[in-house]
Amino acid sequence: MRFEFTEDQIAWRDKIRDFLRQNVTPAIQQEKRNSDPITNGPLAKAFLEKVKKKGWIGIGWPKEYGGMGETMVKQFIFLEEFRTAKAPAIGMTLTSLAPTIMSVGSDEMKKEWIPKIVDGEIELALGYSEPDAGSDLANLKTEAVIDGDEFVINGQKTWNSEGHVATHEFLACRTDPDVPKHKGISIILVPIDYPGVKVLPIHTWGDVRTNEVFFDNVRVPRSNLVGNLNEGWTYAMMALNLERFDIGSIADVRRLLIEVVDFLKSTTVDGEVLSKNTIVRQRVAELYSELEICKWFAYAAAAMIDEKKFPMKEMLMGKVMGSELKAKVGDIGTQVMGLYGQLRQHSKWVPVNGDVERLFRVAPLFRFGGGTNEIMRDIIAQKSLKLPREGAR
Amino acid sequence: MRFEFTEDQIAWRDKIRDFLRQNVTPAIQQEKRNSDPITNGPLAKAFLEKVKKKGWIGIGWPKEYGGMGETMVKQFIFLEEFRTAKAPAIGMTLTSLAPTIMSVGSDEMKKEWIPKIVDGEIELALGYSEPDAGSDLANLKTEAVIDGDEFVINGQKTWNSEGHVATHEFLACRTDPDVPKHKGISIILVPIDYPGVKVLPIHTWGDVRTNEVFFDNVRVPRSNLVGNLNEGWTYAMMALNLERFDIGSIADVRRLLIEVVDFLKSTTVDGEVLSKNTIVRQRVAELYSELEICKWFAYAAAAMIDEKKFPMKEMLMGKVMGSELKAKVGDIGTQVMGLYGQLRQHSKWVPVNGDVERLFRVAPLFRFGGGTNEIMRDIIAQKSLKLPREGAR
Amino acid sequence: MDFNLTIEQKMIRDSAHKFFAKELTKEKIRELQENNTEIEEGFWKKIAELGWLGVSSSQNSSDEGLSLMELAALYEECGRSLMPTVFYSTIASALCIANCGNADQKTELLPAIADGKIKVSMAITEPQVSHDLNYLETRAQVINGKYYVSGQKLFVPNTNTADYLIVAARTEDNTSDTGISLFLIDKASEGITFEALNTFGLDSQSEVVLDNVEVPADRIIGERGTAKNIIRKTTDQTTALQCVEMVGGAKEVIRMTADYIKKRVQFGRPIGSFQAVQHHMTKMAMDIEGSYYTAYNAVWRLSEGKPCAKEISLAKAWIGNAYRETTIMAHQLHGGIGYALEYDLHLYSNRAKTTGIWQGTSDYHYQKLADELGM
Amino acid sequence: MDFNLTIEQKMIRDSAHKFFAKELTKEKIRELQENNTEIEEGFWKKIAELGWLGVSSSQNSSDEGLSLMELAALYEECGRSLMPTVFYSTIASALCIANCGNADQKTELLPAIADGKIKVSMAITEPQVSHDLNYLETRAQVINGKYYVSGQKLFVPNTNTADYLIVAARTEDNTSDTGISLFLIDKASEGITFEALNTFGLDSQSEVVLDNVEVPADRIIGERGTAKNIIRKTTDQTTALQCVEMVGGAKEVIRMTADYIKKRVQFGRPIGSFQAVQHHMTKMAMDIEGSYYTAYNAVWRLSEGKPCAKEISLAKAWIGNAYRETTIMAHQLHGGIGYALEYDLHLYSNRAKTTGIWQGTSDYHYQKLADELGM
Repeated sequence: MRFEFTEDQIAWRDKIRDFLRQNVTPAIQQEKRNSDPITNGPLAKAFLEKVKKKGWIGIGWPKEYGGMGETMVKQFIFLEEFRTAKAPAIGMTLTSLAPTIMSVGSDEMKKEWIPKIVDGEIELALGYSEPDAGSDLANLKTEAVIDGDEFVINGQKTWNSEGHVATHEFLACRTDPDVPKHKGISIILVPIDYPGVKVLPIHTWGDVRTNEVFFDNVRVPRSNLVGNLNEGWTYAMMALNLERFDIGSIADVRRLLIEVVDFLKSTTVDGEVLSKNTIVRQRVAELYSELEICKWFAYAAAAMIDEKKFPMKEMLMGKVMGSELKAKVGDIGTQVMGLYGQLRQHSKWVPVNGDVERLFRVAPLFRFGGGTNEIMRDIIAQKSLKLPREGAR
Repeated sequence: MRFEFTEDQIAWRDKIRDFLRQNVTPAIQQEKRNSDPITNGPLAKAFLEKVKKKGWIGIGWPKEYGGMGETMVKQFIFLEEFRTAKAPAIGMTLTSLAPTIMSVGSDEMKKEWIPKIVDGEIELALGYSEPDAGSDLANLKTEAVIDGDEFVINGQKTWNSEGHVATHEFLACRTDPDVPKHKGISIILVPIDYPGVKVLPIHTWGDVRTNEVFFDNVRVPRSNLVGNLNEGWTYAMMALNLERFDIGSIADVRRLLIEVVDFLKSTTVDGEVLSKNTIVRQRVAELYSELEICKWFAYAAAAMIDEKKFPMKEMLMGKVMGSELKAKVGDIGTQVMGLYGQLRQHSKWVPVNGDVERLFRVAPLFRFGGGTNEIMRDIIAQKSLKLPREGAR
Repeated sequence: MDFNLTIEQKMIRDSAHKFFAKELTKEKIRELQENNTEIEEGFWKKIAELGWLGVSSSQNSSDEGLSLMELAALYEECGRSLMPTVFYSTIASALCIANCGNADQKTELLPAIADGKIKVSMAITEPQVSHDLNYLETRAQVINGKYYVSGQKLFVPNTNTADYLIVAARTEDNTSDTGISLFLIDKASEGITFEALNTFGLDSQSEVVLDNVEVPADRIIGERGTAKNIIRKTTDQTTALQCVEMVGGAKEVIRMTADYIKKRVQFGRPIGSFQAVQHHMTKMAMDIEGSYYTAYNAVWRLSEGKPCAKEISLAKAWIGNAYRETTIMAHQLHGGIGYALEYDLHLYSNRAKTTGIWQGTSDYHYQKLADELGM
Repeated sequence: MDFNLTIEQKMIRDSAHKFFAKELTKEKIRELQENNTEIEEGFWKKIAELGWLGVSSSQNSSDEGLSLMELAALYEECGRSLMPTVFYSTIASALCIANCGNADQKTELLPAIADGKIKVSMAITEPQVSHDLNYLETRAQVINGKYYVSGQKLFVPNTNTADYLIVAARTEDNTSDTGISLFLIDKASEGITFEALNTFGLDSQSEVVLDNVEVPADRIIGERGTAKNIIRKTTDQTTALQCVEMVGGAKEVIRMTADYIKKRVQFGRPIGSFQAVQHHMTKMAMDIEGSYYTAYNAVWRLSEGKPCAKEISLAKAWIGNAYRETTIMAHQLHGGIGYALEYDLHLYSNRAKTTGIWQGTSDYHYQKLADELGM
């Protein structure tokens, strides 16, 4: 056993950390606060250009696609350092969709699309959810009908977070209505600027914009199909697993808790330094403990992937615990601040730049996003503890 | 609204309280600790004789049966005072089974049995659970077949708490195997000393003895049938509701928490009086709060019954919360005692006579007894919040 | 024991329910919150006419003001309908004056508040003072029979709409029980400046700086040096009432969520039929049902003049966590839609966060409760 | 990062698993607990032969004792199989001597313990002292080069089987860091009396009264006045190891419960298929899976000589609650059968309660953790 990084991993972490220290300015962090997390402002874009120049776009990608072919542990270190630094994030297109295309796309598709993705010329939006297909994703109804060399797409997606910034939808469509639900789904890359695509905003509590996207007889070349026809469910799950991993990372939350502690140490109310209040100390210690445990789920999962094991249990537990921790740290983190905890971002007196209260408002998303935690818990019980499935849902 | 007893109720409470102060000696309490809660020792028996002389056996019973015809609130006050005083309890025969017989039994049965029950000549054991019929009580298989003027009974009961002290079983039997499960059950009073009845002990973690009871061709007169044939399910539910009410009462636990506080106030460890430790204070305040809330559920239920409303929600919530509180007070109550909390009854140094640790060991029973809390929660959701039943269990 | 509202209380509750359904739409609330708009005069006039701005000037009053229990019935509906907080800060100020103002002040101010002609708010807390007035730094100096108040107040509600502020200031330089006084200060006085805070609940709160603000001696509420008692008494009342408000809000969240999960179908069945979902709902219902009794019990004991420190802290500790946790779980059960600004849930989540902290967090009140238990 | 046990650690774990399955049946455990029987010599001899009673006498040792990580692998199986606590108290004493005993003591005592010839236990806590030795009242007076120890010790484990006790006593009458010393006292010494306590865990604990017990000066463990350091170091080790033991016990409870609910049929289906039941199980599994990492991390950091106060307190705080809550929920999922003495569950519930308190409750460790976080 070894519960610390190897020297090589530490060197890698320090390299990233140095880079971030030099390049993540308070101005970049503030720009991020002023927008929704998906829309990158000019400072974030410039920053991500630098990241690309470092060759860090595809750390886990095979070298043939310009990646570094690195281990999952190193990818995870990279992710955690970025979060800890409150740096602009490398989008899902690069972290989970491009790898899916690399793994299942045709040679032509890879040759055509991957370089453009790397260049940032193509950005993908995750087109899964529909009004009647949330948890029950396989129930999706957006249909793609083959007409000659084209798919003709009709339907509606919702909670389409990247719809307003992406160039294409990574769209899950029904391509065979006559087979069991999971078996008639395909993934098609759909340019958002094509005729018949309409993007309408949904504004959310967490200040994040998401979208409804409508498809009205949108015609797309058949070559935009990802992998094989009717195997889209498998690909979607592949990408989703990577997303769950992502949700399980709570490095940013750990950083916030430390900032909360700093606030508590420097604030006196009713004659007592807040960090000396026994109950406050207890609450912080409890949160800290959960954050540590959650970290182990993620590290264990990463290490297992590098050992060619599939860490289902570890990833799901990390997803459930991590997502619920976000709400807890947002909630209890503001609670221990007393009256200061009811301030919102952009208020003169708000502690920790409002990042804690914002976390509370963003947190719900992670609990139902990437699969509701209720379903995650079912799966843990059934797959990891081998409890019978019958009638469970 | 009125969140306190009326003057009349207070007078009633004080009358009981006075009686208990004079008659519940430490010796009686100690005798109770030395036996399982169902077996009454000589001191308890003598005490209960006095209670009977006061006319307090059937406070809620109609006056024609020697009862006082009193309100449910007054009955509940009586129950709470007895619990608070750690007095020997009036058994289930009197509190829930006799009232069921009074309400549904034939005139002959009432005339014959009720006086004997009052005299203590007859004590009933609750014969419901079977190895394959716990939560799913309607699945019970013990059968009673009519043969002339008799029932012939075969089968097995388990978790039969009163089997070793009672004279008769209040036995739920299948009398019609060809109708839906709930509709083929009858309640029969079966003398335990009849040939073919065998009682074997099961000893439990909470020091409570319970039993397995076997019925091998036991022949019982048909007149021992309670109410109508095949309507036993309704009667069982009637008695069970009264039992749940009982479980929802946490007056004894409230008393224990106060005794815990006394211990904490008088004990210094590591230079600190335990009751001055902020976390200990927090834990106690949290428990106290839950106990208060649980109390309101019970009072509200009692008051509603007196208003001829059926307080299903209140009773179920009281049952769920009260039973879980028992485990919590036993658990956290010992936790806050530090090393003293790991002592068991009859140890020289054990706090509060070991009543707190004992509570922890007895507590599991109440959570699954009287219907598991999982099922109670289903019912609250379905009946009180009107959520759909389909596939819920 | 009697857990039923009286006919009068029910009438108030029912008329409030109807009034809010018509006059206090969610669109209006959004508009108020998003643009920091003042509540319209017409609305205020109507609630004055309904008699909701009048509080009893004494406990055994024969006047027409609302009793605490009537206020409670009203507050429950306010919570359900997300009444703008200017109502609460106005009632708090009225209670404060009714509790301890002198006869002139009561005669002058209470009818004016009741008629909707003036609004008053309370400015007590400071950057370093939430509960313990011994640490108060705002000072009032007396020169030639006039007071001059200087200091910094934080988290002062509804200064934008208030005509007067009741300001706590130190009149003795020690921590005696008689060192602090309350001043009724005209908002237009020279030397007062305001800076709005951006709050989680999107309610109106401000920083208030007082720089040598001149106040006539007869503007001391009650007697000089009695602020601690007055504030304690008023805070007891407003805390207990706030608990009922929170119960009302939480009940509405449960109703909203139950409605949604009955209709939302996934995997071919309403998600409300899943056992895990039902158990979440049962927890929410139990928490709030329990809160209901403890909250009304606190108000009832206050109104009966019985000891109630324990009951108020218990009620606030419990509902303080329960309301917020109910909204958190409601978000989970709603999935995406509950997260959308166009849906109403987040309005309650915001209020739950604010009220969980306002008048003391749950942890603060658990410690107060432990005090009351003699620990 | 590497979360796999080494081959050596796995070998120990596997051989322990096999050994316990054969030699430490639940019948034997019941017999030991119910009748307060001493563990049989044969069993003790076998574990001595397996090398489980030998601990490394120094960190970079080439001796044959077990390293901390090997002990951890063993402790996990001990927890699973409910190893009688005489094993833990013996290892604790051996660690104490190995940590800080002088060369003579190590040479004399460690092989004797390792060979199973003697058993030693530690007598530190007193009626008013659980963690803070500054409040210790047991005193050792020196007269003519000999020490005379008097005082009252409480919660001393396994005095019935121990040959020697390591007793903490005050050698200076102040609260300096050098005021307390450890004495190795022969149990048969004159002036010692024992009274057995009845414990929740049905393990052996006693009150020990020392009345002017004579101890030669060379029976001070390590140096005079070094007890605080020695105990701190030893407690770190035994606490971290105990966390792994608790993980082992909790895992067994989960296994036992999962087995039962797969077989138990109600309403025509295994109760393990109900969603509420599955979610209970998932909670238990997550709590214990998390405990596993934190517990091994604590031992690992200790064995690597890295700072680990934070990690030990975190591990103990977490598993301290998690093990107990797992048994409580296991009782609920088992219904009646789990409550019957004939079933094994309660044996774990007993141990969970004891270990939740032993070496500090969760709340105690959360506060220590807060210290470590600089609060």
